[in-house]
Amino acid sequence: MAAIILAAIWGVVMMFSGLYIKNKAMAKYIAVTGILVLLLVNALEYYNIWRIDFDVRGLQKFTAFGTVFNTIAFGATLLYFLLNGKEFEEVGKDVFDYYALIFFSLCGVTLVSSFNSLLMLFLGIELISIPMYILAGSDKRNLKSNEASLKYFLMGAFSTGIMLMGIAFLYGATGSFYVGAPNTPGMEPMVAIGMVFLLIAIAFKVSAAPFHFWTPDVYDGTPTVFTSYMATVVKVASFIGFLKLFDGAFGKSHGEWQLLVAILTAATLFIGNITAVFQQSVKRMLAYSSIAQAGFMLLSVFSLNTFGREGLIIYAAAYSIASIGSFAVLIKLKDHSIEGFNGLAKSHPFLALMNVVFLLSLTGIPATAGFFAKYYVLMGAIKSGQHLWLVIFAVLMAAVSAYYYFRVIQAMYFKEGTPEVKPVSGAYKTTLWVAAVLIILIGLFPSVLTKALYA
Amino acid sequence: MDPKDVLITFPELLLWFPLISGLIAFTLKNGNSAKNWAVTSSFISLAIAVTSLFFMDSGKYFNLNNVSYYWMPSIGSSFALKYDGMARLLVMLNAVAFPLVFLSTYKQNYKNPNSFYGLMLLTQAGLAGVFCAMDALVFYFFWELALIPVYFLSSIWGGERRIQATFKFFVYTFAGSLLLLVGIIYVYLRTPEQSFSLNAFMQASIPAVQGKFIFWLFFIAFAIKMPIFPFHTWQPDAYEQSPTGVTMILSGVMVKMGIYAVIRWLIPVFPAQTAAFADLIIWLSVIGMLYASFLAWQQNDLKRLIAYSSIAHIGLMCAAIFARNESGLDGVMVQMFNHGVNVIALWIVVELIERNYGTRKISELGGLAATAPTLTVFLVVAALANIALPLTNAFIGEFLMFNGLFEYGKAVTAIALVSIILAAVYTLNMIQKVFYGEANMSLAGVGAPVLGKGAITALAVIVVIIFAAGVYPRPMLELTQDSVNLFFNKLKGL
Amino acid sequence: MSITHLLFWFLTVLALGSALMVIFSKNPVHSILWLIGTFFAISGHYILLNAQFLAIVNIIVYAGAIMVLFLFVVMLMNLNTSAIPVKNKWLGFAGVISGGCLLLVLTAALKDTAVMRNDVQMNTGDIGLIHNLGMVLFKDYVLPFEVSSVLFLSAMVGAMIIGKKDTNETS
Amino acid sequence: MTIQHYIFLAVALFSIGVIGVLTRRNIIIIFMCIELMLNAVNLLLVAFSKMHSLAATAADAASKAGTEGQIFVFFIMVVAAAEVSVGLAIIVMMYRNTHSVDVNFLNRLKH
Amino acid sequence: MSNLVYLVPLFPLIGFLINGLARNSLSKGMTSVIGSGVILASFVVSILLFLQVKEGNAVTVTLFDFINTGKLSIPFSFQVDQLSSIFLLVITGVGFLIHLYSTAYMHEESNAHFARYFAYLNLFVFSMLLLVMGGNYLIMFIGWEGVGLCSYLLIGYWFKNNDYSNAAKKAFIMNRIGDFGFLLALFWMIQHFGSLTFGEVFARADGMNMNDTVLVGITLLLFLGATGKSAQIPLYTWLPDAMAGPTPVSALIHAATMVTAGIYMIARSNILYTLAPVTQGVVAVIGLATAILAATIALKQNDIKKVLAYSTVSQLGYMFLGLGVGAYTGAVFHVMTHAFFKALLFLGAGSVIHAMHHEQDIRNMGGLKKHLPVTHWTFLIGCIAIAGIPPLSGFFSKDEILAAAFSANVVYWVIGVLGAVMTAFYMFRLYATTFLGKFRGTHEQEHHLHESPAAMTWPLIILAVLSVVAGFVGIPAVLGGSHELQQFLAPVFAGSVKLQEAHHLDHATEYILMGASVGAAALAILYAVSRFSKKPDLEEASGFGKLLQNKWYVDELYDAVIVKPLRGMSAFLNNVVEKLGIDGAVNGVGKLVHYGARQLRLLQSGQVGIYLLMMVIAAFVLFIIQLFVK
Repeated sequence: MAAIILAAIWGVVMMFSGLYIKNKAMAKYIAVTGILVLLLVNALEYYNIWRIDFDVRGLQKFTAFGTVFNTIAFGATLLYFLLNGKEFEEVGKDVFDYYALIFFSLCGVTLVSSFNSLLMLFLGIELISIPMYILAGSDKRNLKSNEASLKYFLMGAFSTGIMLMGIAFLYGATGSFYVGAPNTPGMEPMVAIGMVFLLIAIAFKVSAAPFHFWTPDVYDGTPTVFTSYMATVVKVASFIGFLKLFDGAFGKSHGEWQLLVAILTAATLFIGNITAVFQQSVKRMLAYSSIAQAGFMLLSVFSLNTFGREGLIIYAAAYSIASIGSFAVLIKLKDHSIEGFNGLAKSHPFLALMNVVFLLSLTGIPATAGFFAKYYVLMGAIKSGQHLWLVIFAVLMAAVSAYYYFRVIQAMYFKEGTPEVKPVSGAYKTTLWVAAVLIILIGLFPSVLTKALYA
Repeated sequence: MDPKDVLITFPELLLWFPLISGLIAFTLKNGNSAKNWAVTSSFISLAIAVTSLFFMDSGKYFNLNNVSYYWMPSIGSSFALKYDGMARLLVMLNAVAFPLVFLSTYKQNYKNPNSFYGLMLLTQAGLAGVFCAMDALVFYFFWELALIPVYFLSSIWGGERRIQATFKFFVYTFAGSLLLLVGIIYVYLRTPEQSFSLNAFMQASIPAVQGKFIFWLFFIAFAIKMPIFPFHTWQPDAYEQSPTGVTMILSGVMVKMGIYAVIRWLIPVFPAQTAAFADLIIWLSVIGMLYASFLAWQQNDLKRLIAYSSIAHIGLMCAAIFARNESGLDGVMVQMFNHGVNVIALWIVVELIERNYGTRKISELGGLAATAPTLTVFLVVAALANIALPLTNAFIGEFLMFNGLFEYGKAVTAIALVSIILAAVYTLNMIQKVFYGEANMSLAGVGAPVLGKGAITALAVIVVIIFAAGVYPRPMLELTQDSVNLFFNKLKGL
Repeated sequence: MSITHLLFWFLTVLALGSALMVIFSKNPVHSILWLIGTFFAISGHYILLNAQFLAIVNIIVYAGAIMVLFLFVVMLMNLNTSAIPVKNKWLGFAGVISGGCLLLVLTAALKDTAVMRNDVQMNTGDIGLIHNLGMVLFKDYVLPFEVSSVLFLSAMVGAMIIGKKDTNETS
Repeated sequence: MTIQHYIFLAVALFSIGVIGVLTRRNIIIIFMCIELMLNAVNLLLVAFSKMHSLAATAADAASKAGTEGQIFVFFIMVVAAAEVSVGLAIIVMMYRNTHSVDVNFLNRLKH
Repeated sequence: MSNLVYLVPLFPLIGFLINGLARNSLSKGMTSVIGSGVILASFVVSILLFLQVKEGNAVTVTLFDFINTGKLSIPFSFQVDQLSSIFLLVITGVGFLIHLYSTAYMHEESNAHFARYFAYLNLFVFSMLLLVMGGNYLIMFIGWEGVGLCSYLLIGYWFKNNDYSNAAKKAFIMNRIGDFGFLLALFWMIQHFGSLTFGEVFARADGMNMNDTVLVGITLLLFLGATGKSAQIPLYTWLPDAMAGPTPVSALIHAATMVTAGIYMIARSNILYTLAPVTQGVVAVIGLATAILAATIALKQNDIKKVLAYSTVSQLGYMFLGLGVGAYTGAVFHVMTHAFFKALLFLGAGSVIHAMHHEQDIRNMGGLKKHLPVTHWTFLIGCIAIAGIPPLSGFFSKDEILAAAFSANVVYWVIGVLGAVMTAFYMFRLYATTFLGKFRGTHEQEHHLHESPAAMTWPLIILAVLSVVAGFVGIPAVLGGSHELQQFLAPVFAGSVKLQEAHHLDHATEYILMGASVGAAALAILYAVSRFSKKPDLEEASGFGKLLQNKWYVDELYDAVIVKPLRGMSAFLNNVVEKLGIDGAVNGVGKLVHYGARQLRLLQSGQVGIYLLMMVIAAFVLFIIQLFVK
């Protein structure tokens, strides 16, 4: 609860400090403070030391799961701020407002991680999305940015409509907006319709094929600094919402809709991985790879069991950290095409090495967090016992993913070239290093995360 | 010694030591110091491995050879290493191989050597982990980890087509191991008390139909690693393109991972399915043997020739394993070690030839016997060991393996035996074209062959091993007896 | 055929008809006007359902504020001349088909389920009255209410960021 | 009236909205069609709320069941308003840069 | 005496190690002393052993457990009994003489190569000793492969010459084909008898009934091995090419010892063969066919060593005939005598070649009688011996085999005698063309002609003496002798003798047979000498002669039927199956992914309208699946 309130408040704080503080560089520090505060209150809440509580009429339900996820989201955002402070200033002059928007969206994230009513889910997702529409278009003179924001907005609004239709039908069937309401073994047509509408809407938010079309264009057009946030925190938040919704609302009728999710998963994995193979721009490649990763996260919804849930948490952490790191390296390069990375290992061995860690994690090589992320969701999927073909397909696609991630590694290590790299500060390097260490740590002892869920 | 006061066990030592010294090697900026560091470290590992041979009695020194502590209790995975006969044998191979490699390539000056030697030592650690792991998850962990350094080694220091070749190698094996991962999870979920330990896996209740399917998930992963026909095509390219030092490890030690895995993780876990598919796999392997031998006959690049010949040998090992009788398995055990050593000798000679004469093309070489008699002697010995001449170490293995295969089936053995004729054909062809005949004067370094002391020592050591193990194989046979017995007890359902 | 029924059918025809006109009229301005018509029809339905509060809000917010905003933008870009034709034939066609299919599927799925027979409380019942709604809104739904304020805030900030001219862009 | 009348009406309006979104190229009109979809949803929600309240009041006259439906409609309107403000801002920005409101005018980002 | 046994192979091994490792530092003198000395030493030990055995105490010495896994236990053991002791004597004795001879013959070689030569030679003797002393089939096989290796090394001794190394390769590969059979036989024995130790195998085989499939199979496979090692049809073609090696090597390996390994092996396993008459038939026929085929070819060869080589093949054929008809003693007897006179002939030829400066074509010789007296006389003795003229050794051994052949099947005898006649003919054609008539070589050759040094002539003389007297150890009863050899070997063949029905020829028949063969041979000799001493056929052969001169084109046949197709196949596998098929498939997957990527990204058209349309269609499909399909 405290996190929700503070996130909103800090958004306002950022706005106003924007009025009085002229030094843009300050924004970063204020924002970082904010995140630290958020992390703090979150921790306090997690350990039941101090929490704000008032009767929300059961609209929200605060669980360890949600809190742990919040921690991950805030942590990722912290890394993100620390790594990209400079780039914020390069996008435009409303630096403080950008931060404010991100805090508002964080508020949405916290809502989504703990909603117990479809109303809150709806508001939360809107609160996440609307700032993103704007950030996508924040580079106003750049037509690509315009296009990204327009596409994102149009399709986003459309999907909102679809989601609302779904909610309406669920309401019609159950007479209540509480998540648990439609959770019954069978599935009468009206609930089914509502479920499918919701599925479509959320599939859109998490960019699951065939509702993924916006993703590459938007990620590509958006200023890279914001793509990094969109592709990570926002996406995993939507996933948490997805999981919580389908767990809470349709858990008992799992068998009824598992096939649909299986189809979405397969399609997502296929399109994401295969299309990524051919991309020349690393930014766009990462966009497709985020679709591919979404495919794996979908497995957790598909399996809807303990392993799935733990898996999603680990995946959220692994994927967010690795992607943010990888984007942070990318953003330092002038040329975003794969050739841009040629010879990075020679000119900037540290950046290259860190990037390798992140890419290996995204590929899912053992001793990196990505391995256990994939490992858990696969375990969940196999445990659910249905559609084993999906699992096989998934791992084959993972093999394909090695292809495009390693193209970057090859460029950095085995190709000759002199990449133009913006100057990197010591703080930046340290943060990058911390991120890499986190990846390795989770990769060796994933239990730290999974255990936290049951404290 | 009293079980209580065990500070660290052998398997851990053999695993962590190279890992740490590898990491240290990265930090050494001065090239030579990195090189010497690596050599020293590899010799220390060897010393440890040798020492461990004196603490074999599993009853007395149990705590020295077994270790297990919780890693992820939530999913029942513990960091369990066991140092039984087979593990000893292969860890020994691993420990012997690296000093040999470092010595023989001592003259070779790699660009930024600290990373080269660092990665090499990491590979050694990974391999040690694979050979000792008693927990499926740990096993898979190292199985993958051993791959990554090799990928970088080959791609950075390899030949001109290195990037494609090693990348093919990487993706191919990576796909295989992912299938393995699925298999492991599947079995894990059907173990009695949800554990990854080998014993739990052996007790897993696997339904017949899915079992067949899962069996193949495991087998394909291992088959790619070994590799056996028709999953072998990554190998010649990878061997050809990797720097010879790495190729030695690849073919000397790494391919043993596949065979080892089949013996430890596949057959004991899937006895029924193994029985069902043994025929198919054995025929596959035998076809592979002949196929590879015929291809070896055609090769013009020494490295590719050796690559194909080792495919043929691996095929025999695989067939012998699936014959599932004691003679065969004993043969495989000794052969795993001996083939590793012999093939390393061959690579060393190739390395020397390439360094002295600047080519590996058989057609461009010739008459080396006149200019480089010592080299010739070594190669001839290695080659004869390679075609399993009696009193060389390889003979023991092949004899036992063929014998085991014969127990399984006469016809298949007869066909498989044809390969020893073919082996003679391509090996002697190679010897003749490269060493006999008039010296080819167009060669760069003709008449001035430079054999480093390191290389000579390495080769001499190998030659000693070849004959020692060939004349008196019993110690090796006894070393692995416990693993063999365990294997058959499991098959007999004891 | 009570008066309620007559009104219902009248409003329904009105709503659907003007909705169709929205998408088929060439001129944007006309579309807007037709949309307003639709909104009025829907508000009528609200009244019929005795949800006066929503009826009013619908008129004020939608027909009043939002649509005027649209109209304003259109005028600003003076698109009142029917600028853009419908997009290429088969695409429009495909659009109609798939939209229609969606309609069909839904109706087909729903048409003979028990729920459909349930009656709807017409022009009675006080839940739709502002007094009741207000109580609930500020008692039970404080959190969403506040959240929506945050939502507005972010939307406002966004509109400012996007909308206002950059100083550097004039130079 | 029975609920099905409203359901069919709402679904019909919704579909018309969808068709509009799919067939028109003028961004503003597409946007309007989306609003139309939202209104369809609103109507449906109100209808449902009245349906439930009828069912509830039958049992207990004082029951306030169904209120939440109309509350939800209220929030939908709020969100819609917010979206409109952002959306129009984006459209204006685009128009400023391209002097077009053709949805297909911008397709630099592809493949 | 058991402590002596291991010395026999040990000495040559030591010699090999010293000569091999220190080859760059040793002088020729040292090398010769060590090389020959070690052989002499083991010869002495062999004599001691022989005497012990003669006392009647044969021994088996186990050094250590070689292979010991579960059921299978194979000791590293030596067995010295009557049979092996005879072979020991022949190997070490003749071996020593040839080493001695080589010290002079190879003197032009450089130090290192000289040492290498002796190293190989010692290694060969070592392996050959393992072969005959092995207490079980595996040890025998070790020696078996070892001698093959040495013959490979020695044939290719002058490795610079590609034809030579080709010959060496051919020899090794053909031997490998034989080993293929040998190994299979071993596995079969292990499976069926559970052991490879001679004693146990024979004991268990004894009980089995005649022509048991297992026995036939095993014996045939063993015989396949023998055909490889002892140059029988179909694997004989390597032996003539093997003449590429230095002549003493031909004498030792390709005449006296190694090629008789096959005979030793079968004689050793005589029980098995006696129990498998089917195989015996095969052995006899193959042997006979080889004898006659080789003889015909020898008729037209002009290379002095080739003639001897084919005669060796043909003589080996006789030995197999002997084994085939169950005359094991006869076969062994012939091995012994043949070792003497064929070694003698080769060494003589070597001396001639030495004198003629590596000229081997007899058409360029002639009239060497007066230049090389010692060589001439010893060579003549050798010829008479091989031609089977009494009382020289060849007569007794060959006659014993022929007699046995006659009692087995008259046809065998007839063909056998025919072969004998041919043998007499081509040997004396060789003799006459080389030593009689007038010299036909170049002038400086004639100028340099000289008798070889003592180190070469002495071995000749000793061997000549032996070829004369060796026969007397086996004088058959009909000639009033009491076949000592037979009695000596009796224990080894006892089992077989017990099983064979004792066929006995009356003396009259025996006399007739002897007379017939000897007479025919004598006539052939007279004709050959009278014809070729005057005008040797120098012109190229034609017609049938050409066919013979080209060895019935067997090599060409093999090349066309076996080698070429295999090469073709492997090329096909390499270029088509591997590159296009398997690897193509693997790369194909990669290509497919690439293609798919290129197509799929076109889906991303960049037009919102199309995106939305696709979304709606997808939604429609999902609804269908959810609501109606399931």
